[in-house]
Amino acid sequence: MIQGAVFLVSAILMLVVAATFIFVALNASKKAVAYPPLLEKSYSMRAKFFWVLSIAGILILVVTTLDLPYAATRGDVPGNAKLVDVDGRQWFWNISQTEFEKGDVVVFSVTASDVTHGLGIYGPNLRMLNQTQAMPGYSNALEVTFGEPGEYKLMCMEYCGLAHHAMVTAVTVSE
Amino acid sequence: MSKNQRLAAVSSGLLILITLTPVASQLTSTMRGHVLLQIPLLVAVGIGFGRSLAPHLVRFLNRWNAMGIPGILITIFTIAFWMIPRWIDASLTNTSVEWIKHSSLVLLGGIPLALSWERLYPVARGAVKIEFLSMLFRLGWLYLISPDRFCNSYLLEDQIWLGWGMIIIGMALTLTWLVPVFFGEYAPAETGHSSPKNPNEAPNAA
Amino acid sequence: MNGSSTIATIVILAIGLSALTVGTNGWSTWTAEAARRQAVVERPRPLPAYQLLDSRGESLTLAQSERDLTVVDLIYTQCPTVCLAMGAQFRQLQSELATAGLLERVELLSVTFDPANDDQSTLSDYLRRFGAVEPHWRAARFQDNDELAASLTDLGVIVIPEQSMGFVHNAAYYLIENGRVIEIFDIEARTDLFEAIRARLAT
Amino acid sequence: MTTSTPSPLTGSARAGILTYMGISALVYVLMMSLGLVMRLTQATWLDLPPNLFYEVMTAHGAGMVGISGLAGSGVIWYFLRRYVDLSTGILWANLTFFLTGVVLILGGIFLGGYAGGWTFLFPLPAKGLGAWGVPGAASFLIGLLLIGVGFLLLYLDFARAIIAKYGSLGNSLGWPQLFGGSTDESPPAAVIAATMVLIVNIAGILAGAVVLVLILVNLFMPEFALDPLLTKNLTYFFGHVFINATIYQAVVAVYEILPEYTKRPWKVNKVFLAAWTASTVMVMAVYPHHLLLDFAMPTWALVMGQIFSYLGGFPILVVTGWGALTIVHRSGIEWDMAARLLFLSIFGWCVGVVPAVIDGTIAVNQVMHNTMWVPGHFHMYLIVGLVAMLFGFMYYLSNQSKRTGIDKVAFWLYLVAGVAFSFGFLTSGMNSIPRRWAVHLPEWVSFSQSSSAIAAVVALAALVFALRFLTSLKHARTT
Repeated sequence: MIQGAVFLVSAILMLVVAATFIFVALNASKKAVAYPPLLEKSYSMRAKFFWVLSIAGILILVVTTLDLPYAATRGDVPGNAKLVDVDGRQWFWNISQTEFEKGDVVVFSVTASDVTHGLGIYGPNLRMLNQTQAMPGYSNALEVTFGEPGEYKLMCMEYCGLAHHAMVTAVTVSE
Repeated sequence: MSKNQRLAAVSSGLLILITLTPVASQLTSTMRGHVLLQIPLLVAVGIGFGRSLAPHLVRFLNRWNAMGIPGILITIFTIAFWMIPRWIDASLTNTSVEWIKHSSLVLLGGIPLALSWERLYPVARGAVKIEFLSMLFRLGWLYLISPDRFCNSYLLEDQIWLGWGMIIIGMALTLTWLVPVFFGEYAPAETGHSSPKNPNEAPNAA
Repeated sequence: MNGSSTIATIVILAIGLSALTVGTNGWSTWTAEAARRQAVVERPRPLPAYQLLDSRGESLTLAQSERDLTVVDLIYTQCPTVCLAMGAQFRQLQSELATAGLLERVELLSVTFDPANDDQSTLSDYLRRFGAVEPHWRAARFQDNDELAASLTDLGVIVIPEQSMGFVHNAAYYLIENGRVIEIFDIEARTDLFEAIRARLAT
Repeated sequence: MTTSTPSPLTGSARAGILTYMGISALVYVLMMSLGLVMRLTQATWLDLPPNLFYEVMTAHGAGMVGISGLAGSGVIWYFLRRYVDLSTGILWANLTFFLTGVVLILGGIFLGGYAGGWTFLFPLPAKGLGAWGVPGAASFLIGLLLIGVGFLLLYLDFARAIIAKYGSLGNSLGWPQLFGGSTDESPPAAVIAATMVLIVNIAGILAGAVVLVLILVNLFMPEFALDPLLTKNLTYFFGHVFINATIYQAVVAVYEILPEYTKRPWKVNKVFLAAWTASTVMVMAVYPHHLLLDFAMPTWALVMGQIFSYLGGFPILVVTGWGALTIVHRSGIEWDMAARLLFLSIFGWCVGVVPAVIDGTIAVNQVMHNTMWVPGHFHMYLIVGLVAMLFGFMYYLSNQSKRTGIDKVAFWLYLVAGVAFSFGFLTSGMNSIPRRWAVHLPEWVSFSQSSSAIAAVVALAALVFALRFLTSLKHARTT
């Protein structure tokens, strides 16, 4: 599950930052050493740090942008996909189809009629599978594969007024 | 002919050209010509007159124009008034409104601007510039999205032209004003509040 | 800031804000079109007794009508855009009035401002095209071009000749009572117009 | 040219800075309490109706962003005046506009019922559906406009003063040293930071002024239908720049105070100059990372959003974070309250960047954005970063930096609870809990319950900091 991995990676990186700060904090009030040699050493370490960060950044950037979620919106819809219209309104969803079968590839064509909403699709385990913005005058195509049977919730992810939190509906996926 | 007289003569010539000759109807035949050329030219004529006023008159007016604030307010109100579509339309169908427009843009738009700009505190000058830019962007955007014609005398297509014109002029002005701020080399001031005279703050800039 | 400049600033602010307030009728009227409509509501405008000729050759004037109310729209029959919409709206209005039993009391009048092209038979075609029920809905033309021009100016209508589209004009419905324009409606505001007619005839 | 010549901080300038910081301290505690109220509601321990919850949410957001702007500008004004000749009148004018704006905003929210969020996402302000009408929304938007006018005057005064001394903004960003091979001494860090901030904030305020007025026009004349996506671009440009600039102002306190404590200079070298020039561009270019879910945006703009999100981390981590670590390491620094909080703040900034950069990755954004992950990132960055920085500056300013027992306790509570509170959001985000929901699903309530308890500790610690500052104003520095 991507959320768990994201959390883990973040936590590790944050721990690395924390460890560095704790190390320096513990050593800070020790007897002062001369600054220029320390600075020189620090600068050379920083140069290495910079390169590590740059190369890692570029690699991650390339890998993560190889597959962007915008293809369906640009017209590249998989041939077997079921097309479903979703229209967000204060405060409910209009969906053209609510019954699906396991393994269905669904492309939601998402728009809104009044204000900006956000459509988040949640799996039976209440984890988000995918989301997009629902905006008046625009249509975003959101591709989701229903891998397992159960109830999938559609929730509003963009604040849209007083019943924003009640803007929840469900579709069912059968075996 | 002194410099002042020359300036006054040039301004008078320009005024005659844009109000009394066939150029006048040419300028107002389109909305873009009306708003982006005729109105600024009338203000420019006023700036020309304002800069050629006799020194003793300027001294007298300055007593009523501390830090240029009253003067710039007159200019702002005058220009704001002539941005109201209703009165742009009226100046085309009603000759007396037309003459009021011409004279007020020269006398209340341009002249106070010339007399006040240099006297404004630099912060106020900057604020006027920023507000002027945002006015161009706001009006330009409104003209582009308006479902109706603002002026009965002009076509919707013309209005869209004007919208783009305002936005492009706004961007060009932004760049024009930014370049000297970033790359200019103003003599550093020796002390205190004697702010240096900046080339980007010439009175005709607004 | 010295005293005289402070006074000047206050006076300028007062005059400037007043000018903007008055110039927009209290921040409400930004366009000439809005001003024209508001002025009519405040001061109903009498119409001169110019002679018009309708599609059947009968003469009439805007100043006089046998009916309680007259609704006028200005058209030209070759219009590709807005007049088509107005024609369709007029047809709707006609059927709404008929349903409400008010058609006998209201005259619908389409007046052309293009008499060069719109003669009697063209106007008949126009009425037929939109399913006009005569004599409730009539179409007419000015006989005198100067009178047409004067009327347009009087009503605040500005017609701009335009190459591809023929003419562009500020289209609207004029509600006339006793020879005076009492209200002007946007062409999208048919429902408002109908409600206004019903309210007037109810009293 | 760059020597520090601290003119004494006296009279109305001193009163001005103390007022800025005093108001900020109070408002932070107040806004934290509003945050606590929201968490308690989500925890079902407080029975707040949704309309009130969303009003509180709007006030919390607008209040935090606004007061961070005010406090940040107070910090940078205090240090910038050591190098250039600032106008005290403008300092007060900004405060006047600010407070007037606050009155209108609070009136719009709590009298007018406006609960459209501080981001006033078009066309929501016009569509309250009975909860609020035109007056509430208009009052809120006009309040924001007034606050923008005040800040505009302040930043124009920065520009005036800096240009008067350095000749141009290029010079005050150190471009001759960076690009032109000039060997003159670079401008001091405070001047460089002030230049960056005035550039991005004037641009942001210009965008905000355009979009706010047009939303107002739309409120009164709905026939002017703005394009929601274009409006969103401008709104996020304005909002992102403004909230980001707060910490770029406050960080000057770190640049100025840590060298004083460690007796080591914070060198302005080419890397430092390059980092700040790059930040100037990136802070303005990075906002599309708020729009990664707007598939209708051009793909290149969205990919640029991810690229700039990544790049944006560099100057902070490589220059400011690394610099702070270096200057403090083995310096024999005395860990008084100011030093502690400032050091903590740099940690908070660096650590808050991590979840932000990760959310800026399109693939992650798909499942993490608009969940609690996002408030997780910015609460880390604001509580442990910015607000710690500001309280550190307040301890320094009030000359009460020697720590007492209660200070010590408050510091550790603030640190631990601040980090834990932010992690509460991050774990909620991992569990896909949406942000900005007045009522949570039963499965989610336990997260809010633990967070509520922790939030109370954060607010309590901040209250100690605030009271310590407010009760010692008369001892405040005069330089």
